[in-house]
Amino acid sequence: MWLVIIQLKIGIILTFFSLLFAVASLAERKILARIQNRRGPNRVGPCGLFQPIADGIKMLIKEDVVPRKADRALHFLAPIVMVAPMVLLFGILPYGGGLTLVDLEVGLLFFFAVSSVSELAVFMAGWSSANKYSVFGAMRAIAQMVSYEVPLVLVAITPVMVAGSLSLVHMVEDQAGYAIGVIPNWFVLTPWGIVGFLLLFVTSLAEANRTPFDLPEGESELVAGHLTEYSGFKYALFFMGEYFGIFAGSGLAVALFLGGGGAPLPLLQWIPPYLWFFVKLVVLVGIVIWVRASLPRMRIDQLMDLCWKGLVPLAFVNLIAAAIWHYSGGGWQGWILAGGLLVGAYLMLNRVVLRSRCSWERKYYLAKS
Amino acid sequence: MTSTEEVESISEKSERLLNISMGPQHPSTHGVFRMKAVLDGETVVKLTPVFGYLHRNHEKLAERTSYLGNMPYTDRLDYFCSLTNNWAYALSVERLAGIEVPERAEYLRVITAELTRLQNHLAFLGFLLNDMGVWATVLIYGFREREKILDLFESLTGARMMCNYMRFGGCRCDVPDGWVEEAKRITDELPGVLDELEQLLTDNEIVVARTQGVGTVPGRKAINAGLTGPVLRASGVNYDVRKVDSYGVYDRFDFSVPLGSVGDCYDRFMLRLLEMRQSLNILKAALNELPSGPIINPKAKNRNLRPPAGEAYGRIESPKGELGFYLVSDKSGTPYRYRVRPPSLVNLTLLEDMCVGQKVADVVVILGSIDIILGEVDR
Amino acid sequence: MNVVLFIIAALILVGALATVCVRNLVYCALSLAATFAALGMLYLALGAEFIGWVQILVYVGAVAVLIVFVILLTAPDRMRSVGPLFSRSRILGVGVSLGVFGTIAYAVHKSGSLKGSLSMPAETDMQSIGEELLSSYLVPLEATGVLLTVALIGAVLFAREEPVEGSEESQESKD
Amino acid sequence: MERMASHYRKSGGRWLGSGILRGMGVTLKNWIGSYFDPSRLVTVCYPGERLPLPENSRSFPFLIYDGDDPEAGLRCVACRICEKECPPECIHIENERDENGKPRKRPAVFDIDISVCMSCQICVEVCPFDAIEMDQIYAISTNARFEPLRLHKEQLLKPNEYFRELSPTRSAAADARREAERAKQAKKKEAGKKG
Amino acid sequence: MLDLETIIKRVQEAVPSCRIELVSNESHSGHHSLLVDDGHAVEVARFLRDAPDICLDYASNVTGIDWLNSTVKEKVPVTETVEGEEKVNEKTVEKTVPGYLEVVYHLYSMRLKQGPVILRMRTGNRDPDVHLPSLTPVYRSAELQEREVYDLFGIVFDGHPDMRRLLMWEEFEDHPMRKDYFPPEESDESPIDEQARPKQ
Repeated sequence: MWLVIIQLKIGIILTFFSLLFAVASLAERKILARIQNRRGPNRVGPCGLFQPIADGIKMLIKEDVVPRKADRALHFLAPIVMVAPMVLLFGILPYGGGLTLVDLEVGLLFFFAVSSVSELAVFMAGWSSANKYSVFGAMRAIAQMVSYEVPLVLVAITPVMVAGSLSLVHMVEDQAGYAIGVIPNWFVLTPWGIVGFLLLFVTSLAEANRTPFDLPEGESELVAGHLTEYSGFKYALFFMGEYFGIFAGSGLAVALFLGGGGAPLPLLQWIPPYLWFFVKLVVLVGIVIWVRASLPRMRIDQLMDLCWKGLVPLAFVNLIAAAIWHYSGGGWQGWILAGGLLVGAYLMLNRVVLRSRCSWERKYYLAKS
Repeated sequence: MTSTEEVESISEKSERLLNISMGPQHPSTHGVFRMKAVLDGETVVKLTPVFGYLHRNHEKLAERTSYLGNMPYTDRLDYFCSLTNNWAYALSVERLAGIEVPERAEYLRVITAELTRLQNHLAFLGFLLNDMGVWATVLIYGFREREKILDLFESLTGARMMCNYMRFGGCRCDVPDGWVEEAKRITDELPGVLDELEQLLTDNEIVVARTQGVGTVPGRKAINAGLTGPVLRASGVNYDVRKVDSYGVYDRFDFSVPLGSVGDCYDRFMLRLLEMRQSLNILKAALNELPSGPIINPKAKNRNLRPPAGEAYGRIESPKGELGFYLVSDKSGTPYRYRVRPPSLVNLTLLEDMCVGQKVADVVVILGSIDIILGEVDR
Repeated sequence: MNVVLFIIAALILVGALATVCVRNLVYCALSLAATFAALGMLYLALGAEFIGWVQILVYVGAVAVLIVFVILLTAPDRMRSVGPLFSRSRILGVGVSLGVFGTIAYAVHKSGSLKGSLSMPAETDMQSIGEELLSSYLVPLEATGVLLTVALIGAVLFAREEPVEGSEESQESKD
Repeated sequence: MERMASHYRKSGGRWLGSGILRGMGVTLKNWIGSYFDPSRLVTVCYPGERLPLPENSRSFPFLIYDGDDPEAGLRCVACRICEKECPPECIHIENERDENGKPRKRPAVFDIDISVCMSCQICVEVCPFDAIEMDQIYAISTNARFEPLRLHKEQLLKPNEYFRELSPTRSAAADARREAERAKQAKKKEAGKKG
Repeated sequence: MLDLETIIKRVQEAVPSCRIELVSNESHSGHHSLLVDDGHAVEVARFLRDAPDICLDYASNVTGIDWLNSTVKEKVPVTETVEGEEKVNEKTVEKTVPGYLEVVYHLYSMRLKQGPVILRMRTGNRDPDVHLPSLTPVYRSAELQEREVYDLFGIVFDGHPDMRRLLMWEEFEDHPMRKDYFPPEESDESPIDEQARPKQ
């Protein structure tokens, strides 16, 4: 009997996320367009709603070109190894309200174990295309993803330390309830929570190779990085893999910091928790698209500097701040101590970066003659 | 030009070097421009630009066409700023044949040239940020404003980019009614847009990190290499042909010439923003004081003009640098020698010196900051 | 339960053999990753969830990627592994492997663990593992921490002397 | 421009990350604005809505005839000035021959190769008889490279009313010029008859 | 404006053995130029750049001009003995002046903001690879423009760091901007072009 329920849940989750993928690919182009003062796709169906279907058919019909010197087996396997782990990640996200698929005791560990497999997929894609540019792109992509896994894990450990368990469902329960009636005690509303959420958001952007970290596909330098030799449905799979990466990253951020299925206000609790989970997820995906439209791309060495000299130290400080918050029992003294520590870290980082930047302050002389 | 001993050091670690060719179909080079780069990992060791993909031998063509017939061809040189090309050509022919230009025509020339400078710099900002990866957001903000200026050109000269508007001794047609008010409205709106662009770009940490300290050019070297325009002024050299030659009626407007201090990509990028503000000053003043009167010198002969034998070199400050026309006439209807001094080509002299030692991603930003256009480079 | 274990064991064997025998360098690396994954599945099948996922995280996520990165950096063109598959001194090879396999088999037989039935180990949860780690096994935990930091610094020093292409990612991933 | 007269000091972003946030504020303003403020949604859905072309925009030349019969009202007198002055030499004219081979002041063949023409409008400028003007047609793609792109006299001929409604001011000026010309001819003819 | 006479005097003091003369120009622009013999061109340029008061530190434009063999009608006083007494009368004689290739440099001073001083160098004849000294060691801005003059006119500049063709592809032999160059026939022209064959 429970097998049927499980099948039903899997069905719901998979249909939801593939629908979200279709809608997100359309929403990306629409939001990008709206930011750029234009309308975005509106020819296929009412205001462009059938565009994802059209894209899907196009990808299916398009001829799948495989370069002659390419390593056929690896070339074929790469997209699969890219997408499969991403789909696994949706299993452990705590939607709440009976929709949570499985409550793994080592939920978070499972999340990182599976998401680190996609680096192998990037290598297989880059290497099998036998194209100088794609090897170059693959090298950069792996360097970036492995480097950004360190801050990602460090930041994810802080809520684990406070909640006391690796299971995501337990973490959501820990964030349930409302302090003084109105404010939900989500982790994001604590000093270390704000910093942790921002760090997690930035590192999950880097993990999914999204702007401002979409260096591997840096059009302006190496055409399409490790995706140069892919076309047709395999390219669509990579595209889907990237989107599932964003959904998984945002899902994790929602679960760890935004209180999973919790309603922001007590009187809104009649809406089932999984709906709240999806609303927050969609809002985060919207912010990802908004970031993509407004930030330029970073150089590979700046990217690494940011990771090792910026995010990892900040993640350690955040860990300490969370510990202080935990042992000071939360409340206003927690705010002062943990908050003070974090603000001090930010000011120190601010001064270090400004001093190293050669001449932030620029003077331009307006010659009269 | 890498010195000889450096060349040896390249060959002996040659197996670790990567030869890549950026362009001519590369998405970020401005037209068909190719660079052969030798990379050691991420840093550029050697970079040789390759020219000639858009070479149409414009100068040979001009030697068999009449003086008036050459005017529409000058639109095709720097196809983003056709009006400044026309003005440079008209200026050098007037200097050759000794033709005066009435007041109103001089003012119309200044107005159209400053409008061209505005739309060229707006497009430049868009392309530079597009190279840095902003997914065309800034490009479309720039083009949104540029469209308004191109509509002004279309209602005045008949075409958006191929205006063919200036004649020897003045301009071809007068301003349609309502044009000056429309131009005033646009020049009053633009400062707001520039503030918005500045807020979006100048303090953006990623833009600053990608451009500061990249592709630095010292002033003295820039002068010797013949750099002109915003690229030269970014290195702090105070040389603007509008102020030096004060051709046309530029001496009547009080505008200042922004100068950079370091001479890197960030300064070149900021210079364009500041220059746009100065152009707006000039435009406001010129549009208010536009005198009435003839728009072309009635005595000037345009159709079969036969200037006296001799030569002349006229130059103006085009948005990309000093654009000059060197004409040699042998009293026949077609010029004996017609030479265009292309600012984009000469500004590329130091491209290799700027790029060696920088990262691959910087080469694209450096090329973008010089703002070249291939119609002018290859002619 | 045994059927699953046999399948996974077969998978591990096939992966290990592939790692050694396949000519193509890249296939070796990937089959090595597959073997690590199969080992992780083995732990999971035996109910040790923590070890299973840590195995996948550390070995498949980091070590395999490290090996792959080394291939990317060093042998962009030498895809084929050089030299004949089986070296000439075949007898020496077989002799050594038989000796090693014999001693291991004898030790396992002596320890008597095979006698009892394959009983499921006591149900362990994260809580107890955590406390165990930080109480009785605290010293080995700290020692490995120090060891990894030293390895990290060593790698960085190595990378510093002669600039390594791409980024200086050659450190051990987290513990 | 109240900035300091001689210096434009670029105040560096003192707070790390504030520049990025301010920049994203601009994109957010454009995103929200595009739903409410028409100036932030500038594109036009082309085939449906079309931007009106300004009056003297130009694409390719066309010949003008007065009245309603193209052959009778043809203004062009085949003086071949435009053929000589056209920079890319894309106009080809052949005079009409009357019975004993003497060229008459009418073009028998008047071809414009619009694949060569760069719509530079010099032919209109140099034509003393206002016989040729610039049209505003731009959707004229064909399926062959050479033949359909050589417009012959019949395809080029359009009535003066079309030109009058295409660009009122220029056609008014042209008509005024022709009126003055015709009046001068008539006065000269009387002076000739009287004198 | 720097007047050319003082410059000529200063140059003759500085570089005594060089031959420098003024070439006048009748057009309204009044841009007269200095003809320098190619033996001492580099020292003259270096002097013009480094002299503190002249300081022509910016070579704006480098151009090549191809002058064909021109026939000059000259009035030559010929003394003929007609019917016994001496009579001197002019007779127009056709004299062909041999053509030459010329390179023109427009020098400006950015520091003193002074107008163009035009330097000309002429080659002896018009055969394919005639040599002239390159001014790139003095003015770096001449580097690409001299390569273009070599590519389109066929003047090889000695001392140029990278003497290659700028615009044409390497295997292209002749030099298109020369007056006696006509493009090869095989270019596929549209019907109109055949009819309107270039008229000269």
